[in-house]
Amino acid sequence: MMAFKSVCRVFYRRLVSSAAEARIPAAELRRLRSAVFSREQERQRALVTRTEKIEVTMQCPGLQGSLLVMNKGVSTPHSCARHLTEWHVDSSALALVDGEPWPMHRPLTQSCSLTLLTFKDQDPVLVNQAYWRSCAALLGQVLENAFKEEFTIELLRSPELPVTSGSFCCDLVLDPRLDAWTPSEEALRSLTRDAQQLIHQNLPWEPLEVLPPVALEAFTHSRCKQEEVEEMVAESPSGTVTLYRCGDHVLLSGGPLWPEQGSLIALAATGSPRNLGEAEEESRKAGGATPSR
Amino acid sequence: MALVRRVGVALTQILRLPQHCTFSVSASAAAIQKMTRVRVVDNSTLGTTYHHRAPKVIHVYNKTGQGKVGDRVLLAIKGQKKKALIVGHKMPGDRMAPRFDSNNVVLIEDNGNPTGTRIKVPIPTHLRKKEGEYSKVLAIAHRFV
Amino acid sequence: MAAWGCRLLSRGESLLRGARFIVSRSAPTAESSVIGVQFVRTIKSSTWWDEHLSEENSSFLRELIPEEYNSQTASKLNPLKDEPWPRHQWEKGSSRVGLVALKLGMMPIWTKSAERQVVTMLQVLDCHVIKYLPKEEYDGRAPALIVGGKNVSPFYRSEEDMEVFRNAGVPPKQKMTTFKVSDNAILKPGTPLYAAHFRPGQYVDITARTIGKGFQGVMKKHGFKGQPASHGQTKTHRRPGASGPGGDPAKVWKGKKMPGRMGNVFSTTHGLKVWRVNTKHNVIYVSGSVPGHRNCLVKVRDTILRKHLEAIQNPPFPTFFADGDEELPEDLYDEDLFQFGEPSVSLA
Amino acid sequence: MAACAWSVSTAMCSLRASQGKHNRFLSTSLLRLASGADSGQTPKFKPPTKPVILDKSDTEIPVRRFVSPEFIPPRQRTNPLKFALERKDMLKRRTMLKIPEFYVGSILAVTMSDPHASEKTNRFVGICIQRSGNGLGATFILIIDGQGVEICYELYNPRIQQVEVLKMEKRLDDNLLYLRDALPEYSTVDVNMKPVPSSISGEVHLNALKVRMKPKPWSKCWERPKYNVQGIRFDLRLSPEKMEEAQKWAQPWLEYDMLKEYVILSSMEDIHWREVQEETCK
Amino acid sequence: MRLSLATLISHGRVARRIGLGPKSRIDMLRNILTGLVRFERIETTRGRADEVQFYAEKLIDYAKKGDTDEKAMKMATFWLTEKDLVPKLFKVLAPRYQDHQKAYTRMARIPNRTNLDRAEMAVLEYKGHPFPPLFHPKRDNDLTLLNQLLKGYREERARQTAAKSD
Repeated sequence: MMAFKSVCRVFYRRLVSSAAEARIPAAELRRLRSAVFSREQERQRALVTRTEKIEVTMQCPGLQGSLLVMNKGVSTPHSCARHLTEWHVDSSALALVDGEPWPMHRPLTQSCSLTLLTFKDQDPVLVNQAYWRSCAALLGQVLENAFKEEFTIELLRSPELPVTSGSFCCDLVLDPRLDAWTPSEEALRSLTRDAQQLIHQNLPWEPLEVLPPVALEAFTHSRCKQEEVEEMVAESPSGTVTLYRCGDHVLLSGGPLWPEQGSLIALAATGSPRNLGEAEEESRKAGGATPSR
Repeated sequence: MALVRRVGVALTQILRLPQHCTFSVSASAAAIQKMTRVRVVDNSTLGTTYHHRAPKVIHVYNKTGQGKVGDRVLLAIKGQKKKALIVGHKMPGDRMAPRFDSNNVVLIEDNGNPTGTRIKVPIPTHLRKKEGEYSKVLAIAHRFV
Repeated sequence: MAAWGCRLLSRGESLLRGARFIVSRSAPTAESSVIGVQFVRTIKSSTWWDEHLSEENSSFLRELIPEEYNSQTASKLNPLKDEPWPRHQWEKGSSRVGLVALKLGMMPIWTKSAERQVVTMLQVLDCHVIKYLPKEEYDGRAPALIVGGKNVSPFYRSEEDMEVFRNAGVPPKQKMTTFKVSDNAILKPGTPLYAAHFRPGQYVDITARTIGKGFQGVMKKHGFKGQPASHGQTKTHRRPGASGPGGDPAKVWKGKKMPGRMGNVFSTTHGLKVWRVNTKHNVIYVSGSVPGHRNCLVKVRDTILRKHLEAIQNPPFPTFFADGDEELPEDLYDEDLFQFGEPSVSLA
Repeated sequence: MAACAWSVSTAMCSLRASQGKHNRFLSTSLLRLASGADSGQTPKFKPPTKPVILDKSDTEIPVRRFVSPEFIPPRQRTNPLKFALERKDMLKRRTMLKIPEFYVGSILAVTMSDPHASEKTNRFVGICIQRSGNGLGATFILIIDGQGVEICYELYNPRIQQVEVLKMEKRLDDNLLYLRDALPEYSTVDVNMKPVPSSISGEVHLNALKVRMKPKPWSKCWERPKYNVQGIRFDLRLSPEKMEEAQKWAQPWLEYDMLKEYVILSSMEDIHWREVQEETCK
Repeated sequence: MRLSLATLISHGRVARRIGLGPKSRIDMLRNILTGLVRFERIETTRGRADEVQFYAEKLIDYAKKGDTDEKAMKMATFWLTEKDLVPKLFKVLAPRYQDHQKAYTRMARIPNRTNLDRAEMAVLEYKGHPFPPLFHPKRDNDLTLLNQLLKGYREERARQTAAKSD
């Protein structure tokens, strides 16, 4: 489909690199962040020592008032769906816990009412937004892995664009040596290929709610990310941030993502400069992405 | 007297009418080949005088046996064997080239000179490709299409 | 003047290289991504500039040259892990890849001498290189490229097929063909191929599956003469007649032409001339008829006929790249071809 | 004075451009007028508006719309791109060669270059008996009698140098191939015929001529319902019994079989009409 | 392109051979079409329903030209064997589909016939009839992702064309 353009904005912002900041290879960085994530996940799991039961009231059409008795801190909306039917497992993209959007794989913490949202709902706006965010996150992951080891890449916070704009964005800070580099057709093709292969791997996005120090530890080597964590902490009422991990790529997200990457199909990146009214110098990657559900 | 004149007029009309087609020539799909009835279009005495048997092709001098414009044929005409040159046929040829309503030939001698002195009908211009061989035939033609 | 500029530049580059060398020597462990000012000593090793240029000009050049250098290198730089494959030059005897094209139909064209020619229009539709087979995997003698044309639905495809397409990063294709190429003509999987790969004046061979005619007798299938219509024939008019000698061999030779299924087999027509190429719609106009029905996918490649090989002079090699330097007009014509915008021909 | 002469001459030009056939007479009179203005020393106001008004009244009548039949794509499963590309070439050719509107039954004169003809061009005058083919392969056949000669012309062949319509009219049938079997007087045309003027608006003149045929055999059985020939006087050649017999081949239901219809949408015609107009106006 | 017979039929290139010949085929279709116009929903074999569907649509196309149109009247009188239906066609059905461009009929498959043979059966109906519906059509709402993306594209195209025409 011609119109769906994913946009990746590449900021040519020169990083004032301090001499103290030793450059760490990207693979090492990824491993480090993943390790912090795993450690925190282990810690949080260890906190649940005794199974407590909570009552989950289903609000889906056709399931009104059904009551599920689940385990506190262990059960996720996904496990609720597994108690229902295969259709629910396959088609649910997002959960609504007490009216709040909730990732499918995040454990429930108290008795609540649960709505499973699908792509074909009466009002799929939330799901669409989550899908668009997931696409941007995937593009970021592709871009982070695509560059050679000697170039440093910093992902920034992805701006949220409306679905009707037909494009999603992914900001990143490029190595200053790449100031004059513009992605060629071939480079865009290889990005597309990487994205398709990543989609085929069908990795889940594991959510984890952490306190700011942990997030800051994970992003020790990136000042942009640390700033971003601080911003997000200031925004969120609970004072926590949500980290997502996909493979060994750890990212921050402003909202819930879809459960798996496999549900995106056919994401393609092609270069087409388009002005959305922002003054910054940017190059864009346009592509198509359609959901499988 | 008047009756005689009227009959005469009718007769001349009848005689003039079949000038276009004195007899039924062969069907248009077929090229000129052996046993094709043809029409002699020059003013040689052999071709113009009436005979009860129409002139027929009894041989085509080329390798395919299918005569086209510019090919030589052997005619059986009035009990004689006579060479002739095809100057038009019913079979459609190339586009942008004329197609005629009858299979027209011009009687020629063995050396390529025409027997008659005038050709009554139009001649296709692409016969001029063979100008060297049949320049005398082309010289007695007075209309080209 | 130009030579002068070049010389200046080359001097500047050597200067810059020297400077960078010093940088890396002074800070070998932590290479800064910026040419860090604090590491660079002001070196006065080159005296040429001091001699011949004013101070302002030399400082200006000092600023200008890194920029130039940067733009020259960066434009050719590929920061992605996925490196582009090297492109080689055309040599005599190298064989290029071909295309998969869709047969649109036929139309007439005229040459400058107003001769009518019939051409077949072939549209190159979503044609991509799918896979590269090295020598060892193919036949041990030459490498091969698998090329696919016309995008189709990804459903109803086996997982193995999808794997191939995923590795190339292209949607699944309806038709895939293999082209034997020379070592210098290999292309990276995922490269799109365009109609401008072929140029007017050259000759191509076209392979496709012929139209199936069903079960046919020998007269239609092999052009046998049949038997006479009359003269005492009984039930024998279109039959093959004798099928072989009796007596000594007392058998029918293998390969005897018999009635059977006609058509629906692959056949190749050799040496069709390319008259015209439309680069906007990717349409190739080749002379004469091409096997296969309308809207079928055919395989087009450079001809193997020796007498037409000279016509292939310096073609786009290894293929035509849309982002290359070459700007093509919408229509490429053979020089003998009458273009419809010209006035009528007058033949002398 | 000079301005006045200029205005007269421009008016003349506009007249000449728009008036087509009748311009000769009017323009000469105007020329005389203009010369008179030159010689006469009194620069009185000349009303150049009069011919302009005439022009306006001419242009106000809607021009007859005619889309050449080869622009209509045939009913088949070919990629429309093929026809679009072909139409583009046809329009390009039409910028160089003016192909006028003509119908089967019109009398045409075609000039084509011919390497074998004297003067290297060949002019042929005849009745158009058939238009066939679509796209660049469009053909029409002219027939002339005396010695029956017909030529099948390719409309877009670069050898064609000029196509003029000597007499614009339609006949009762869309295909006049039966003129081959008709008496020669019906297909005989005067070679030195002067063009008959016809208006570019309103309906085309219909010539309801019925021809008399030569005796049978004919090239086709024209009396059969398949051909649906209107323009032959069958009563002169065939007995009522024969005509009755020909009805054995009738298939009256075919007329009502909507599956067989190929509806050429008026929108399709509109598009082609606009295409041609745009291209010729360029 | 050479198509199989099934594809040819589905593309309307050839007609099924029904009845005892071409004339018989048209007569049979006439009878079925007359029944369809009278009852607005009929049950027949699948092949016949498929053939009649085309003619039923075309007949409405003609009817929309109005009863003053000569060709339309000729077609109506030929295809409706019971002449009292001609006014119904022009006065009831044609106004009903005034806003529609095509697809005036609907065909649905039903279980095979069991009493006579195992022929495949179908229901053919004119849309907008007073009977209870055969099935409820389902359509995604316009907030789904694809619809939203297409909406965005549509608006952008509209803006582009507006900018171009200015």
